[in-house]
Amino acid sequence: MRLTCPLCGERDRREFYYCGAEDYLHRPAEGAPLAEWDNYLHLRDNPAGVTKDLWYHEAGCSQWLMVTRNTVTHEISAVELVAERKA
Amino acid sequence: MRYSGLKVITEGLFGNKGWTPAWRDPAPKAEYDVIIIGGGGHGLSTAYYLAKNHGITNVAVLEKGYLGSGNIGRNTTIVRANYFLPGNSEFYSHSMKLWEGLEADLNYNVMHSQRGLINLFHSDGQRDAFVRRGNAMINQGDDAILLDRDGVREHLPYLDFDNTRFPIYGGLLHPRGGSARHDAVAWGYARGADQRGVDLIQNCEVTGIDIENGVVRGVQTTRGAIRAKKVGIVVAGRSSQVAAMAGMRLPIESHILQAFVTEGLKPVINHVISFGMGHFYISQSDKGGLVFGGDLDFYASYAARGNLPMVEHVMEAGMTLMPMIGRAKVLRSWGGIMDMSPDGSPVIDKTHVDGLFIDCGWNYGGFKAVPASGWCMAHLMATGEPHEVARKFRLDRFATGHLLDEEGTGSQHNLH
Amino acid sequence: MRVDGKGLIDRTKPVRFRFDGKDYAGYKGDTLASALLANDVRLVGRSFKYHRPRGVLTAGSEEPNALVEVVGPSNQTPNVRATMQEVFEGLVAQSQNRLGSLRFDLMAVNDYLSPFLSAGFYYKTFMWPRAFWEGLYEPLIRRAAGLGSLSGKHDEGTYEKAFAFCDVLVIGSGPAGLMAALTAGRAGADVILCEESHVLGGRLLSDGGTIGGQPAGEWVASVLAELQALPNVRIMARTTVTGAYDHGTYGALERVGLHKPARPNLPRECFWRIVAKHAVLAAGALERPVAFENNDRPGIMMASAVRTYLNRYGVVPGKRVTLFANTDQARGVARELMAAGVTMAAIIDPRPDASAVEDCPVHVGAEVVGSRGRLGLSGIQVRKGSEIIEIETDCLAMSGGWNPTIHLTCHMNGRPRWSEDLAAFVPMEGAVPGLVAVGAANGSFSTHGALATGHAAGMKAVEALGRKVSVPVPEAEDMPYRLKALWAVEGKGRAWLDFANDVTTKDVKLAAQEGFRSVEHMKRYTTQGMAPDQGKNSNVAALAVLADATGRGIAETGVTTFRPPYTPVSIAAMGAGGRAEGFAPQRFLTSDQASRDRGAPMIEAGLWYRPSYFPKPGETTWREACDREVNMVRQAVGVADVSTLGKIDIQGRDAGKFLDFVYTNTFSTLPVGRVRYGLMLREDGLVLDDGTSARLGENHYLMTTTTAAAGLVMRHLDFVHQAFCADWQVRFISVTESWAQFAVAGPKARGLVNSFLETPVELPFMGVAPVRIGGVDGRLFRISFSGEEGYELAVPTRYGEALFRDLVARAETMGGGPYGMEALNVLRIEKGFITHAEIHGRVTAHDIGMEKMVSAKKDCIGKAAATRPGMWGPEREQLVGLKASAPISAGAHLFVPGAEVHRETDQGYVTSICWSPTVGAWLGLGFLKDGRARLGEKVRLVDHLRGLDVICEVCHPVFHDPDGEKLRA
Amino acid sequence: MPELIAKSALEGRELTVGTVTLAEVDVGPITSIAVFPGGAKAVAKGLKALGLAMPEPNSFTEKKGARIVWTGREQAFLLGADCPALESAAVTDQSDGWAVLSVSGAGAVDVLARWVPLDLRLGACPVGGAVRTQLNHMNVVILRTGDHAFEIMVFRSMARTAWHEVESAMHMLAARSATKI
Repeated sequence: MRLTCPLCGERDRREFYYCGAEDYLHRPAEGAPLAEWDNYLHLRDNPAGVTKDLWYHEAGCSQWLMVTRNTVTHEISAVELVAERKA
Repeated sequence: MRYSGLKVITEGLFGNKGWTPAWRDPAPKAEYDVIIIGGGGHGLSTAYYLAKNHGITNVAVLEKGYLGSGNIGRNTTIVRANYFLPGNSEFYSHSMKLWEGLEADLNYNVMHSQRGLINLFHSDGQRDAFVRRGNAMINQGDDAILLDRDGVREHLPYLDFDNTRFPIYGGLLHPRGGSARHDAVAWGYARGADQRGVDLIQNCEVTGIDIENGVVRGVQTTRGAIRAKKVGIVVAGRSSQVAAMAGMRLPIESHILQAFVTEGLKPVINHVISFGMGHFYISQSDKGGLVFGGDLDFYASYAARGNLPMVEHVMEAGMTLMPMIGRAKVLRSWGGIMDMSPDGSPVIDKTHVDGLFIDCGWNYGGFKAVPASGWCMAHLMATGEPHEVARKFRLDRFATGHLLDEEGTGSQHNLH
Repeated sequence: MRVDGKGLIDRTKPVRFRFDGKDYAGYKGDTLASALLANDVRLVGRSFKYHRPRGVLTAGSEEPNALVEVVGPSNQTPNVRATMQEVFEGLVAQSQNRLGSLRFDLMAVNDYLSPFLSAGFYYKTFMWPRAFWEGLYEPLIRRAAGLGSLSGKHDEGTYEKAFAFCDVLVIGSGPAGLMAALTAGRAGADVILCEESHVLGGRLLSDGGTIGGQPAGEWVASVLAELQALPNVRIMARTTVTGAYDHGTYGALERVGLHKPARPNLPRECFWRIVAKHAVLAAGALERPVAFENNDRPGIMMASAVRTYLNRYGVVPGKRVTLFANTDQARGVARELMAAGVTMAAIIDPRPDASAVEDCPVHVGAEVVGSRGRLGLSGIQVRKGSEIIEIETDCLAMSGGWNPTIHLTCHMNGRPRWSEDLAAFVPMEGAVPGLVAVGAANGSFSTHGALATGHAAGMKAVEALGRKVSVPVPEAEDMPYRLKALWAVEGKGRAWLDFANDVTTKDVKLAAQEGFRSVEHMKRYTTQGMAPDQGKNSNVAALAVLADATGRGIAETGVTTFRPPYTPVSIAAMGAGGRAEGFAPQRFLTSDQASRDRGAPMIEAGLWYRPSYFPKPGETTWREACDREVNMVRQAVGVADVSTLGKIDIQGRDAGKFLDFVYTNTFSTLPVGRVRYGLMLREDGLVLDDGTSARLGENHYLMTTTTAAAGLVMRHLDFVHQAFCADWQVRFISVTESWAQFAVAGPKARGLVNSFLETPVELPFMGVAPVRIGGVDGRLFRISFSGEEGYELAVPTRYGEALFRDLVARAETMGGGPYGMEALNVLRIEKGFITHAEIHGRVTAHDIGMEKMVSAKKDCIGKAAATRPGMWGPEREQLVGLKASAPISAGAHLFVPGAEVHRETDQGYVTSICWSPTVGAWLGLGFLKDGRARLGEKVRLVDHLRGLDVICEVCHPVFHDPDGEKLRA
Repeated sequence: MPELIAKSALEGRELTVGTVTLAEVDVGPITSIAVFPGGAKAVAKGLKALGLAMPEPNSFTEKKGARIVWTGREQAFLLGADCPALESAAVTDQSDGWAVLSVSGAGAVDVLARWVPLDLRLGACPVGGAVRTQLNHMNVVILRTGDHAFEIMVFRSMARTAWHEVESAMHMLAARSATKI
């Protein structure tokens, strides 16, 4: 499996650490109700198809990446830096 | 038809013509009292215990492929009761007791063999953690023995005690731990349920769940609509897709777990062994293949196949722990779809829809849970109350913070 | 026997080898199989269940029968395909899976019990009496099961792994593969050509014929010469591409040293990870056996294998050969055998309209219905209409047509397509992105078909790479593939489908009869296709028999899943580099050698090695050394290397704000030159890590993490920064490796430290200051993990060893010295300090009594989730101290004295213990339900595993100097 | 207080096997430069004094013995020279954090192909390339310093493991070429 890091280029999967779905980027505001935190930490669409998830280029540039990926075919259609992601 | 050695002989003498089908292959009726979605290990055992324990036999098990086509059909077949958190330890202890009577109960040889399971540890810290686990097992009424280095060497002389990266400090022996023939468990429960009148319906995929003002009415399938008063979702890796048909978003992420089997070998490994400093556990099947696995591929996936980095890590772990398996050749590698939950423990609970129940979150420990999961899901669906040993497997426990996190790695789904 | 004038072997180089204790000779270039056949050895093995005699069936890696053990000087390798093992001088091999000799295998009794050993019999019996399963039945089954044997000794062989990258990966070097490689190679593309065999050319080496007017062998030689000369082409012989993975990644196993005696550093095997933009599967096709009664005798072989042994090895497996085949192509075997002077007893062709014109008897519209010869074929029975003909023969070449080798195209759950006219499964287009099947692997069975499709695939790749080339396709035979599918011959007796697992057509029908109608159920119930050849010789015929038995078409019945590896791969090859210490990197402290010089046992702490204790002469147990070291620190001064702790340098205007966001307590208000203990949560509200952070400057902090969580915390900070505050003025980098840091603790610590500083400094407790030590810029922290007045002296790592040796030497002059992990652990327990034994990932700030550190004035990671109801309340276990006069243990559980010891009455557990020379008692840290409200109570500590049952006193975790006077002295 | 003696990670080891030479290299001071948001211009000005500039990803530039190596998003390591004052960047001394090994000779690419999951042939990794990747299980920075020469930066505490792994590959490669049939 290979991912194309926007900075380092195309790399073998072994260089990356996966933490979960893109939901982790939408941290509830301070004082948000616990239900929002349950949603943020636990509940997932978990689609069998295209999803967005978060990978860390551990052996490379230490950037967190948002990857648009198909969970059935493993086809990867987009990779962008979390730090520079569109809002 | 009852199976026995005598029957095998008498049938053998007459060309084996007399054997009847292990289960019928009925077309779906228009309505049942209970529908179980998912014809895997947990779905079949739920149907079996609904019939056996609660006398509810107007039941249909709907399976989109062939019976036992999911994780029950491909796993490392380990059966153990070595959990330490209250909520888990009583559940798996109950499952182990059911395993120990399963052949007689099902009249089907699932080849459950308790040759002993050894968790190795490689530091004082790991030893203390395993001692806490072992004491919890004994407090639960199960068995655990602390082995020191020489104790491990007695059982497993072929491990590398001298030239390895993480020296072996000792191991926690779970004598009643072992393995079973996975397909036989699915077929045994299927035959048992079928004999009690349960309809096992294959090639029948559920495409929708009918709900009218908060009450479940039945399901839509590729073989037509079927009505029911109670519906159980027991589909492991596909839980999110089926739950979404009822408007539910689950705390589940589906992941790939690879496992491997070697060519057949004369007996060389008699225990189930797990390595403490890398993802590697192994046992030898009765047919002679070394069956071993490691950890998830660590990215969400439904592809039921994995990639090389984890394969190589598992092989390297095997080589540092027991280099004598080096010349065994991997014959086949496969990947199952694991329904990972935020604390590594399962969910057997009602849902917000009246009459709709969910049994999921088995991470990669579902095989040993097949008997108790069916027992408790049947109890819940029949009585509306959770069974005593599954009381803590609540769907809302993540929202309330009553976690059952055996690994202690937190809410990230793939860390359990 | 050997025939002259044939074969690619080197007859000038005889090779002596041994099989089952007897010595034989072959030639360089022979395989074990060809050399044994040359010596008229037909019996080479025994089948798995019935232990029937087995002989060589094929000439390739799909061989189901000729599996042997190759015995080396110090180890042995089971299940080696004799058809792939090249002979070398001194090779020793032996047959496997037999009780007694190969000719008289006692287990062959199973063959006579076969009526009772039908498919799935073991599910229906062995259930009574219950104890007999593990006591008698299973041990018998396990001893009878399995094929070859491991030696049980560590595999000391050399193995390697490697990565390779290319534009075009060509898999297989037959006509299609060579054409694809030539086309891409001439276009200048970066090509890798893999060939499973030790020679390149594939079927061309066996089937002869002409290409572009010249003999096929010459064409192969000319193409290889050109490819070898092209710098952009790499040829990898003896390399099987074993699996297709995501995004153009392929696994491949190269047999490097298996055809030579072992040599130092020469790898036995190399496992390649090849990344290819385009891949061409030119793996040819596998010939299909035909199921007829007793079709499994040694001497019954695949027709193409007989042709290969004749043309590649100059060997004929019999003196009176018969051919049973349903294609025109197969007739070539008979003609070539006759041309080589071998007697063709008969050709049997099931096609009624087949040609009968040959130089030997031909029976058209006929089928073989039986065979004779216990340890090797001696005759066959042929049915023609109602007539049965008996024919003497010692070698039957059979062919039921060809199965394209589609495996790799199905490694991503792609299902192949059933082709009615080829009566075979062919690959589904694009099933594996970037991989295209050509030649026989795609159902183009003629040489022309192979050349044309190989060329086309080469051109497609060249164009996709933006290159141009024109390569003419030489002309070659294009014989039509006219096949009348024949899966099984009607008959009463047992007709073999899976030769290794002994699965017959009766077993498949029985599976259908018992309701196992899905092809996956049939496979698992009968174990068909689960043997070492993974159904390469039986899957298609078996599902055809199942289709017939269940009244369905073959396409509807479908295939089982193809899974890597294509052929089995040794664990040692895929695990190369993992052996011994190679499994994980080793991290060494600068004080490593100095500690070993003092006899300190070094123990693993994560990837690091740290000294356990420093034994003095006369001390026999670790406890003696540890107690001495504890007293030494309490009474004089101790030195310990603490460089393994994670250190993260954080700079920028928003550094303080950033720390406030990741720590529960506040750091933005920390004065410069001061240090503060910080608690860090995971976003789920549970404790992630703890440690001190120092403010070195207005916009400059240094965070310390535990050894265990260093990597974890770094990744966590990167996530929080990049996900939530990428625009803040803060940047950070690990400096763990840049500093060697030594704890100096004890009443005389200040004297020792000052003696090293060029200008002594008066540091307040929890203070930090730059210092000069021996001409070097360092840092001095006043922090203590022992509870004594304590400092940590840090210098750039290159000076670490020197400083450690000097510090220890000087400490010894003051009645102190070095102390190891054991003493460090006792000191911190006496002081009630926690480690990851306590913060084990399921613990909240409240549980460890630090809820007051969660600042109310600011948000931080984990703050909200920590407010969940389940995170609070008396039923949770809280950190307490435990004191006892008798030995106690970590991992023990706690109960109310007198209560029954059971899960429901469990009150908590013990995480750390020690004998405390300072307090003169056994001390522990643990977690107790509502613990802080129960100080002073007695609890019963029970450790079943170590047989301990001790009454302890529950107390405040800090046993030593609770008010911290020593710290602030 | 006597002067503290300095010691490098591998104490200047060197080894040649077949066509490949492995040696510890002293690259002098190493300083990490991490630009604060909006600080690029100021840092560029600061670096001009050394005739250098922040490098493009996966590359390094060299001027009069000083090298500036790309190591991440708006981050670089300055090797072989003292770092000028750069007020809009986080400047951190890394000199003692890394051991540097040079691997050179005709077989260098094949040796590294045993452990590095990257195409290090000249076409894919030209001279002047700098990639952050793995050497087996260790994170490394690999500099392509010549047609047949690499310098590999690895965490100092893991230097022995890095040395052992490269050396084992050198011996295996030499054994392969010695038995070419």
